[in-house]
Amino acid sequence: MGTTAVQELDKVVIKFAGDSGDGMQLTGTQFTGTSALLGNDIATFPDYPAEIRAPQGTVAGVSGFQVHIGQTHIYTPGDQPDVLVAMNAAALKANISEVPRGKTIIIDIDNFKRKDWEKAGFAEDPLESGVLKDYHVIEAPITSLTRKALEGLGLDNKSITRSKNMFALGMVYWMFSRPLDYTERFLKDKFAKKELIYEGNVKALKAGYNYAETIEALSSASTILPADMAPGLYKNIMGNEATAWGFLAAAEKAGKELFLGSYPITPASEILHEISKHKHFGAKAFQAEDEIAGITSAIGAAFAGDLAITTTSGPGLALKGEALGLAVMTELPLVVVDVQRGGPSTGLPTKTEQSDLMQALYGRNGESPVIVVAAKSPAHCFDMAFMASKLALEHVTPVVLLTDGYVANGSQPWRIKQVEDLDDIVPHEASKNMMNWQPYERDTASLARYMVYPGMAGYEHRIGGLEKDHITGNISYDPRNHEEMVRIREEKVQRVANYIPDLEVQGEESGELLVVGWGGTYGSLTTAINQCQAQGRPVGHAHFSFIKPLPKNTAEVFGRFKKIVVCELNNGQLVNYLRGELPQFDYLQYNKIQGLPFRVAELTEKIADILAGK
Amino acid sequence: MGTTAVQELDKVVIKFAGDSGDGMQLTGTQFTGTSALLGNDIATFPDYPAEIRAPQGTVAGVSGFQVHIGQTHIYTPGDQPDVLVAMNAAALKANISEVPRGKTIIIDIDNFKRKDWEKAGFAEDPLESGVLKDYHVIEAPITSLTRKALEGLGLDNKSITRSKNMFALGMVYWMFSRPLDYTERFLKDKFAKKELIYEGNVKALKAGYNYAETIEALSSASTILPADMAPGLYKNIMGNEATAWGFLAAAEKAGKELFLGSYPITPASEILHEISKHKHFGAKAFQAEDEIAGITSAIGAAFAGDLAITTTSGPGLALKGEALGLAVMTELPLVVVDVQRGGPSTGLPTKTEQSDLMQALYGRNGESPVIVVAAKSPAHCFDMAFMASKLALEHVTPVVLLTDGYVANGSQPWRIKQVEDLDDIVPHEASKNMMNWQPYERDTASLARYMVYPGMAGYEHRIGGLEKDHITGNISYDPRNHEEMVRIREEKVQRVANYIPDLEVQGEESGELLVVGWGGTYGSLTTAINQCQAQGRPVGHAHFSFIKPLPKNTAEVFGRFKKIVVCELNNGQLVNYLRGELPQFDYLQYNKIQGLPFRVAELTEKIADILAGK
Amino acid sequence: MEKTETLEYTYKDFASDQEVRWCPGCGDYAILKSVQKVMPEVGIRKEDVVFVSGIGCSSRFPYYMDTYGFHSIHGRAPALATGVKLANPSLSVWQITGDGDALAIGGNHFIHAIRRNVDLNILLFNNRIYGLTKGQFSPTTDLGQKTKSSPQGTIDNPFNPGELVIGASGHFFARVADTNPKLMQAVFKEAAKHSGTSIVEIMQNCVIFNDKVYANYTAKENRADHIITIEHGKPMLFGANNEKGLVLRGFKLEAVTLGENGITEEDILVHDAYEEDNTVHMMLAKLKMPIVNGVIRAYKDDTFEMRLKKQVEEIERTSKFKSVNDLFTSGETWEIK
Amino acid sequence: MEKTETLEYTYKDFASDQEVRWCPGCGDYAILKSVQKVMPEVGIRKEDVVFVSGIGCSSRFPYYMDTYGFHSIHGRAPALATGVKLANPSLSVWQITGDGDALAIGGNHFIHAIRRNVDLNILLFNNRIYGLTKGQFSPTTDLGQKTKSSPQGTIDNPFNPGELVIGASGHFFARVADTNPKLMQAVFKEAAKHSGTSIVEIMQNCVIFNDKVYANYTAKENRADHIITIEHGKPMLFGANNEKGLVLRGFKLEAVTLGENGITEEDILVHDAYEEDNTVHMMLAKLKMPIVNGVIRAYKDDTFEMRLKKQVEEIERTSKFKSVNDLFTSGETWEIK
Ligand SMILES: Cc1ncc(C[n+]2csc(CCOP(=O)(O)OP(=O)(O)O)c2C)c(N)n1
Ligand SMILES: Cc1ncc(C[n+]2csc(CCOP(=O)(O)OP(=O)(O)O)c2C)c(N)n1
Ligand code: SF4
Ligand code: SF4
Ligand SMILES: [Mg+2]
Ligand SMILES: [Mg+2]
Repeated sequence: MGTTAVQELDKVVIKFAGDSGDGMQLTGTQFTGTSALLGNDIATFPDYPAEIRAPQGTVAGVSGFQVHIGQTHIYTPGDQPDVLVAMNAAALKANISEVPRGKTIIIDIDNFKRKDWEKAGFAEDPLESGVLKDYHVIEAPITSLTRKALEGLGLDNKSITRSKNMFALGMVYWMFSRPLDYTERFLKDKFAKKELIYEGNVKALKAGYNYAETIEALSSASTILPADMAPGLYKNIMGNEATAWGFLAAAEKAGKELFLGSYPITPASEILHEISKHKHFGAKAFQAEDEIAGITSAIGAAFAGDLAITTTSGPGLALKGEALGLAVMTELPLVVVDVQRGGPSTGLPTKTEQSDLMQALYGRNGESPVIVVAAKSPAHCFDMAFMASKLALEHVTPVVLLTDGYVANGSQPWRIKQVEDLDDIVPHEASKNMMNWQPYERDTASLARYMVYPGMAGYEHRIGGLEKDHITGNISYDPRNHEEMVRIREEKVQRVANYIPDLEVQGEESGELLVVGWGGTYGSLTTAINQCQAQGRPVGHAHFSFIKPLPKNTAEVFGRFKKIVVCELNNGQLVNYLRGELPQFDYLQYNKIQGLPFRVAELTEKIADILAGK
Repeated sequence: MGTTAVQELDKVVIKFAGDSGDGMQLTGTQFTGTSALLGNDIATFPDYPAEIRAPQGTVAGVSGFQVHIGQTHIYTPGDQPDVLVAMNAAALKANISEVPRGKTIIIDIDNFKRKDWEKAGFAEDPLESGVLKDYHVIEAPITSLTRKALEGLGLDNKSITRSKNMFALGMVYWMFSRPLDYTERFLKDKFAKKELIYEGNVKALKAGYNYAETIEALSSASTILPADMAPGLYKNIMGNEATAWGFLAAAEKAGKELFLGSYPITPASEILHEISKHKHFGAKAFQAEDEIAGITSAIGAAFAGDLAITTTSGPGLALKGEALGLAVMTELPLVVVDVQRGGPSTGLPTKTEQSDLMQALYGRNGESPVIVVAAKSPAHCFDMAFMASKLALEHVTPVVLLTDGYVANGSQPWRIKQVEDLDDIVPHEASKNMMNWQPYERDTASLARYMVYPGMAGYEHRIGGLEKDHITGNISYDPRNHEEMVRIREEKVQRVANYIPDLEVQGEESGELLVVGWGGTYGSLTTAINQCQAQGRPVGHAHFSFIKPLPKNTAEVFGRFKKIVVCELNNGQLVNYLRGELPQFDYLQYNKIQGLPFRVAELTEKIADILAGK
Repeated sequence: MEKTETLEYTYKDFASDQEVRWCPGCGDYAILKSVQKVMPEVGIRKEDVVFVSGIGCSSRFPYYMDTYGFHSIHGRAPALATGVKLANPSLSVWQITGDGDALAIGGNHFIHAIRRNVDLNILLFNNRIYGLTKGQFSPTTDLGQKTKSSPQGTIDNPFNPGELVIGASGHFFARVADTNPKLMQAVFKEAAKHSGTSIVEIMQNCVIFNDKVYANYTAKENRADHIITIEHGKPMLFGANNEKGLVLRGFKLEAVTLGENGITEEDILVHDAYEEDNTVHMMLAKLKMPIVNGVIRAYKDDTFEMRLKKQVEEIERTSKFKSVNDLFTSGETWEIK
Repeated sequence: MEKTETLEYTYKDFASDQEVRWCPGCGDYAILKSVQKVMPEVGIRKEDVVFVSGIGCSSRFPYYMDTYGFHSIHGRAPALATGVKLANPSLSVWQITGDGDALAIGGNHFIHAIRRNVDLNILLFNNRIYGLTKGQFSPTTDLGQKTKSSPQGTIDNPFNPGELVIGASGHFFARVADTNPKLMQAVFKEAAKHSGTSIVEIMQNCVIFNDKVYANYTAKENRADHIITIEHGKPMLFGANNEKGLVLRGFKLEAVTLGENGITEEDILVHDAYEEDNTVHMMLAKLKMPIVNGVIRAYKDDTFEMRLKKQVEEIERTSKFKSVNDLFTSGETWEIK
C-alpha cells in the first residue's frame, strides 16, 4: 500500500466496530450523514455478522460499519481503515488484520479484560502481547467515562451503557473536526418522546468530543475538505433503497402502477420493505408465499398491465427459472432483480459475489433469452432499475437486473432526481385504432409485440407457455414456426443493443491493457485505474452495465487494446460469456471468490503484473 | 437424396400412420419385433400427437411409428419413409411431405371420403388432385376388407374396426417377406382371455397378408437380409427403459438400494413407470408432489446411503436448480436425468431438442459445478445411466445425465448385459477403521470426500447448504476457505477427466473437417459421416458423451483438423461452452431448432458446403 | 375487431375459434359448456373476464373461452391469477385447474390463495388422475389404485379437497359432478357471486385413464341415493323422493330415512352455508356416502383486495409523501453549488 | 471415534460441540434443551437419529444436536426427511422448521408429508414471524400486525397450523409453549412414539422481532386461565384449580366454570386423542381462548413405509423377475452368433 499513500491523503477510511448490540451501524450512519452535509463524497459498507445474532463478545457477533470520505471522488468504502474504533476485544480481533500498520486504533479498554479477550479468541492480552505495537493506539475507558458523564441523570443502567457509542462518535467527530449539530438534530427526532434518553445521548456525544480534545486524541486533528461534486441537491442513498426508488420513478414515468411480487431473502429484502411503504403511489408490494409465487404473481400483473417486478437473491432466482421461461415464451414485460450473494446453495448469505451471471443468462430450460443488466454502485441502482423497467416495457421482454450485497447495503451520495428529469418510458402497447391487431405481431425495428391488457373490448386473446404461432399466438407445433420463434426471441433481445449507450472507456482510450469489469466492482476498478494512471501505467477500464445484449461498440473497444483482463468476483463468468460472444479476442482473467469486494491494492498489483508481462 | 440411394438399398424405412385410436404404435412395434428376430438391425421412432388427444380424423390427431430396418448397422430411424402406410386422409396429409417421390404409399381408401379429406385439411380430393402422382400408390379398402374378413365371427363392430391395423400389418409383412408367427404369438398372449378378439386379429392379419399377395402389392416383394451384428443375446429396448435398467444395474453393482424421487413429465415419465415396477429389487420409486420434492427426497436418500436419482424434463430441471446447488454444496452423490424436450417454457413437450445443456451446466446460483454427461442412443442410455451412477458414487458429486425425447422414445436392439459383465462400482465411503475421519476430508487423487451414513456410531456429523470448513464441514464464513472450497468443488469435477474414456473419432482421424456433436444426434451424424466417407469426403466425427469435464484428449483431437463444425439441435450451446473451455480453436456451427432430429441429408449437404468453402 | 356493445350475450359468445381437443367423452366438455352457459348470467363484459390455468388436460380450458386467457405453467395459476386480480381488481378472474395442478405441484399456491381470500373463482377438475401425462396417480387417487406409476397400487392417503380447503381457512367450497349441468351452472354462479376465493370441486370423469371413477355416485341408478345436493336454508334431504336426510349423531353426520325410527323432517339438519364456524361444513365435506354436492360453505369476509384498497386510502390520508418527488427529496439532503 | 456402547445417555450426549447462536432470550434455547433432555428417554441410539431442517433461525437446530444432521434449503425439509426415512426406515427422523419454512415456502411439502403419513417427527417453531431475515410477517402473523414488510399492518388472514394439519388429513397434532419444558418433553416423547407424521406446534417467542406474541397466553398471570392442557382419557379442565372446563354447545366448544349454571365435571368433555374422526380435534385446534396445549390428535394408521414394505414383499412373492438379470433377459430376445 505504500505506493498509494500519497494519493489517499485527501481521503480517510474509518471503521466503527463493536458488538451487535453496540449501535455501530447507527454510529457509522451518523458520521456519514455529518460528512455528507459538509460536502464530502462518501461510500459506506456495513458489515453485519452472518445471519444470526451470535453470543456477545465473540468474533461472530461483531458488527462493523466502514465509511470512506474524501474531498475527491470516492468509489469504494475503502480497502483498509485509517482509523478503527474497537468497542471490545472481539471487534479488534475481527478487524486488526485489515488495518495497515501505522494507522490509528481507538480502544474501549473497559472491554479488554481477560474474560473479554479470551472470549474474543486472543491467546494473550492484546494490549500487552505486542499485536498493537506498530499502531497508533488510543486507549480510552469509553464505557466508564460514559457512565460517569451520565451519572445522576436518572437514566437506568442499560440506557447509560447504550450511550457509549455516542461517546465514541464524539471522539471521532473531534478528530476530524466535524460539527455535532447533525447528530444532535437526529437524536432530538429519534427520542422526541424520550427526553431523558435524548439528553443522555447528547451528553455522551459531547463528553466524547471534549475528552478527545482534552487528551488531544490525534497530534493534529485532521479535516477533510469538501469534494468536487457536480452541483445539485444530494442525499445519501443505499443501494436497495435506490433500486426501489428507481422502480417507483419508472412506474410514474410509464403511467403505470407498480406491482412487486417478492419473498424475503437476504440481501434483497429491503427493496420489498421500501416499496411496501409506498402503496399510495400505486405501488403494490405483494409478499408471496415463495419465490415462485413472487414471479408468477408478477407475470399475472404484467399480463394485466402493471409494471411488474420481482426481487430476490441467488437461491430465489434459481427457483424463478421455470417461470422466467414462461415470461420469455409469452413475451411479457417483467423485471427480475437478483441481489447476488455468495453461493452456491445457501452459501454466504450476507457476503457479496458476482456468481449469478451464468444463472441469469442461462438458468432456464430451452433457448430462453432475456436482457441482462447490472448496477455499478448504490446510487446507480436507481438508474438501472429505471432503465430495466424502460427496456422491459418498451421491448416487451423480461429483464434481469443484477446487483449484489455490496452495492445493495452500501450507500453513496445521490444527486436527487425528480420524475420530470427522467427519460420518457413509452410502453409498447396496441392502440385502439390499430387495424387487425394480432397478439404476436411485431414492431419491425425492435421486434416488440404490441401489448393489450384485459379490459380492452374486442381484443380478447389467449397466451401461454406452449410454442405459439408467430402471428396469432395460437398454439403451434409447426417445426419451422418454432425455429423462427426461437430466432425472433433471441433477435429481439439482441436488437436492444440499438437502444442502449455505448461502452465507455475510463483511463486510456487504447493501448496496452483494458481492464474489464461489470456491476458492483465499478468502484474498486475505477479507483485502481485512477491510481495506475497517476502512476503512469497505460490502462483503460471498460465496465459493463449492459451484458445481454452487449453494447454495439464492444468489439471495437476491445480491439483497441493489446491485452484484455476481465476482473470478477466469481470463477470467471463474464469472461466465458465474452469468449462465446466475441471469440476473436484473447482474454486474461482475474477472479476473487471470498465473499468480499476487490481491494484496490490487489487490483493495482495484478495490473502491474500483467503490464510487466507476468 | 438421390445421391444416397445406392447406400440405402440394404435398408428400408417404413412409417405406419393413422388416427390416435388406430393402433399404429402396436403395428409398428410388431413389425419391429418380427424384423429383430430375423436378425435385422433396427431403429424406431414413435411420433405421437402433441399432448392431448385431438379430434378423430384431423392432422393433430395423427399418430405415427417409423421403423428403420437393415442388414447393415442402423443409427437412426431413417430420414424419410420408403413405405408409408396411411390409414386415413389426415395421416397422408401429415406425412406426405416427408415421403420422397417414387416411394410407396399404402392407402386405406375407406377413409378417404370427402368428409375425411376435408377434415384432414386437403382442399381437394388427394386421390384425384395429383398430389400422389409421383408415388407408387397402393389403394386398398382396408377397413371394409377387414369387416368382411371378420363377418360372422360374432365380434362387435368396434372390435372389428379395431382389427384393421392387423390387416395393414399383414400386407406389409407380405411385402417384406416377414413371417407371421411372432405377431400371432403376441396376439395369443395379449388376448389370452379374449379368444374371439384373438381370432379376429389373426384373421385380419392373415387376410391382409393374403390380400397383398393377391394384388401383388409390390412388383417384387423385397426381403432385407440380417445385419452383421456382434454375437450375443439381443432384445429391443426403448431409451427410457434402458435408462431405468441402467440404474437398476448400477444399484445392484454398487450394493445399494436405488431411490428415485420423481414427478411425472413428458417425455421422462416412463423411467418412473419402469422403476415403479421393480420395488422388490430394492428400487424405491417415490412419486413426489413436485420436482423440488423429487430432488430433495433424493438428496435425503443419498445422505442416508441409497443410490439416489431424480428424473425429469427441462421445466422440471429448472425447478430443481436450487436443490441441485445444495447437493453440490454438501457434496452428495446424486444423478439427475433430464430428458430434453422443445423449450423454452412448456414449449413443444412431445418434441425433441438439445436446449438444456446450458441449464445443466449453469442453472443454479453461485459457482456450482456438476458432472454433465449425455446418452447417444436408446441402448446407450443404459450405459450412461450406469456410468452416471458410478461417477456420482465414486466421486461423491451430483451428475446430470442428458437424454432427449428422440432417444427416450426411440428403440434399438440392445445386446443384453448381465450384472456380472459390468464395471465395478465402489462407492467412496469411510471405512470403520479410518482414523480421524472428517466429513470434508478428501481422497488426494479424486478429491472425493468419504461418505458416512446415519447409523454409523461415532461418526455423527452435520452438513448443510452454508459454506463449510474444508475439513470439518462446520459452517465457515472465512473468505479464504470459501475461495478454496469453490476451487476444490470445480477441481473435483475436472479431475473426473482422469476416469473417463478419451474422445474417439469416427471417420477420418485428422484432416479437413471435424464434425462435432453430443448426445442424441449420434445416429444422424454417424450415418452422415459414413455417407460422406463413402463419397470420398475427408471428414471425421467426434461425439461427446462426457461434456463436463471434457475428455482429456479433446484439444488434441480438435487440433488435428483444419475446421470444426459443431452440430446441435439448439441455438448453439455446446459450441459456446467449447469456446469458453477451449478458446484456442475456431468453431463453425450448424443448428436446427425444429423439435425434430437432424436429417442425414441435411447434414451431408452442410458438410459438403463447408468442405466446398461455402 | 369491434367493441362489444351489449351485455346480451349468449353462450356462443364465449366460445373461441379454437378447436376443442379433449378426448371424446371427456367430462371436461360438459364443464366447458356449463361455464359458457353461465357466463352471460354473471353479468360481466367478456373483455373483463380472464381465465388463468396451469398445465393439464383441464388447463387447456382458457383456449376455448373467447375471453382473455393465460395458460401458464404447472401449479402456479393461483399466484398468477392473484397478480392479475391485484393489478386490476375490476376483472372477473377464473382459474381452471386439475387435481394434480392444484393439489400436487400447486398445493402451496392453492392454500395460500385461499388463505388470502383474493376474489378468484377456482374450478378444480378432480378426475383423480394425471390426465395429460397419461395416467399417473394424483393426490386424490384412491388408496390402492393401480396406475401407470403405481403398478401395484398407491400407498399414499389421498387428500379430500374440501377438507384441505376448509382447513386452509377457506371461505367458499362447493362440489358438483360433471354429469349435472344444471347444478354446475347454479354453483358456478354462486362462486362468481361470492366475493373472496371460491373453490368448486368438480367430480370429473377421465374416460381414458380413470373411467367411471365416480360411477358409484353418478351412475343413473346411484345418483339419487349416493349424492345429496344441499342448499342454503334448506333441510338436507336426498333420495329419489327426498325420503332420506342427514342428522347429527354425536359428532358425526348420519344418513337416515324419514319415517324410520321415528325420524321426521324436524330432525333433519338445515344447511347454513354462510355461517363463520366451519365445523358442520367440514363434516359435510368429509362425508363419503352420500357424497355432498352443492355449495357447502360460503362465508363472507373482507377480500384481500378490499383490505388493500382500504390501506391505500389510509396511507394517502396520512403519508407525508404526496408524490414520488416528495419522497426523493425527503430526509437529510444537501446542496452542492 | 469409538462406538457408543450404551444407551444410557444423558442430555449432554446430545449436545454437539458447536456454539449455540440464537439471540439471548430466544425461545429456541428452551426447545433445544427439552429435545436434548427427551432424547435419552426415546430409547434410540444417537447414531440412528437424524435431524433435518430447512432455513430460518430455528433451522440452525441440527448443528446443536450431536446426532446426524442436515441443514437443508428453505422449505424443503419434509421432502428431504422423507427421502432419509425411506432410504433407511430404521432411523428416527426429526424435522425442525419455522412458520415461514413450513407454512410459507414449504407449505406444499408440509401437507404432502402429512398426507403420506411417513414416520417423521416435525417440530414447528411458530414465532409468527420471519426471524432470520429480520422480521417480515409470516403466514401465521396476526392480521393487521405491523412488521418490516407490512409497515401498515398485514392484510392476509393467518393460517392456524392445527387446522391446516388436520385438514391435510394429519394423524398427529400437538401444541405446546416454549415456556413449559415439562409439557414440551412429554409431548415430544408422544410424537416420537407415534408412528406416522407427528406435528408439534411450539408457541415460540422471538425476543427480537415479535417479542411477547404469546404473552397473553404464557405470562405467569395468564397461563392457568388462558391455556388448557389436555390429555387423552382425561376431562378437559383448566384454571388454577382446575375449576374450569370445556363443554360442547351446539357445534362449538365453550369454556365453562364448574359449579356455575349447574355445570359439573360430568358435563366436561373427555379427551379422546386416538379416535379416527377429527371433528373434535379440529374444534380443539381452532379454539383461541383458552388455547389448547397437549396432544390434540394421535390417530394411528399404517405409515407410508409400512405399506411400502408390504408391497415389496408382495412383489417378491409374485414377480416373475427374481433378479435384475432375469429382467434383462425377459421378453422377446434373439441370439446373434
Ligand atoms: C413443471 C412441470 N412438471 C410436470 C409437468 C407435467 N405435467 C403436465 S400436466 C400434469 C398433471 C396433470 O394432472 P391434472 O392436474 O390432474 O390435470 P388433468 O390432465 O388430469 O386435467 C403433469 C404432471 C409439467 N408440464 N410441468
Ligand atoms: C429460497 C430461499 N428463499 C428465501 C430465503 C430467506 N429466508 C431464510 S429463513 C426465512 C424465513 C424464516 O422464518 P421462519 O421459517 O419462520 O424461521 P425463524 O427464523 O422465524 O425461526 C427466509 C424468508 C432463503 N434462505 N432461501
Ligand atoms: S386424458 Fe382424460 S382428462 Fe384428459 S382429455 Fe382425455 S378423458 Fe379428458
Ligand atoms: S431473531 Fe428471534 S427467532 Fe431468531 S434467534 Fe433471535 S430471538 Fe430467536
Ligand atoms: Mg387430473
Ligand atoms: Mg418464524
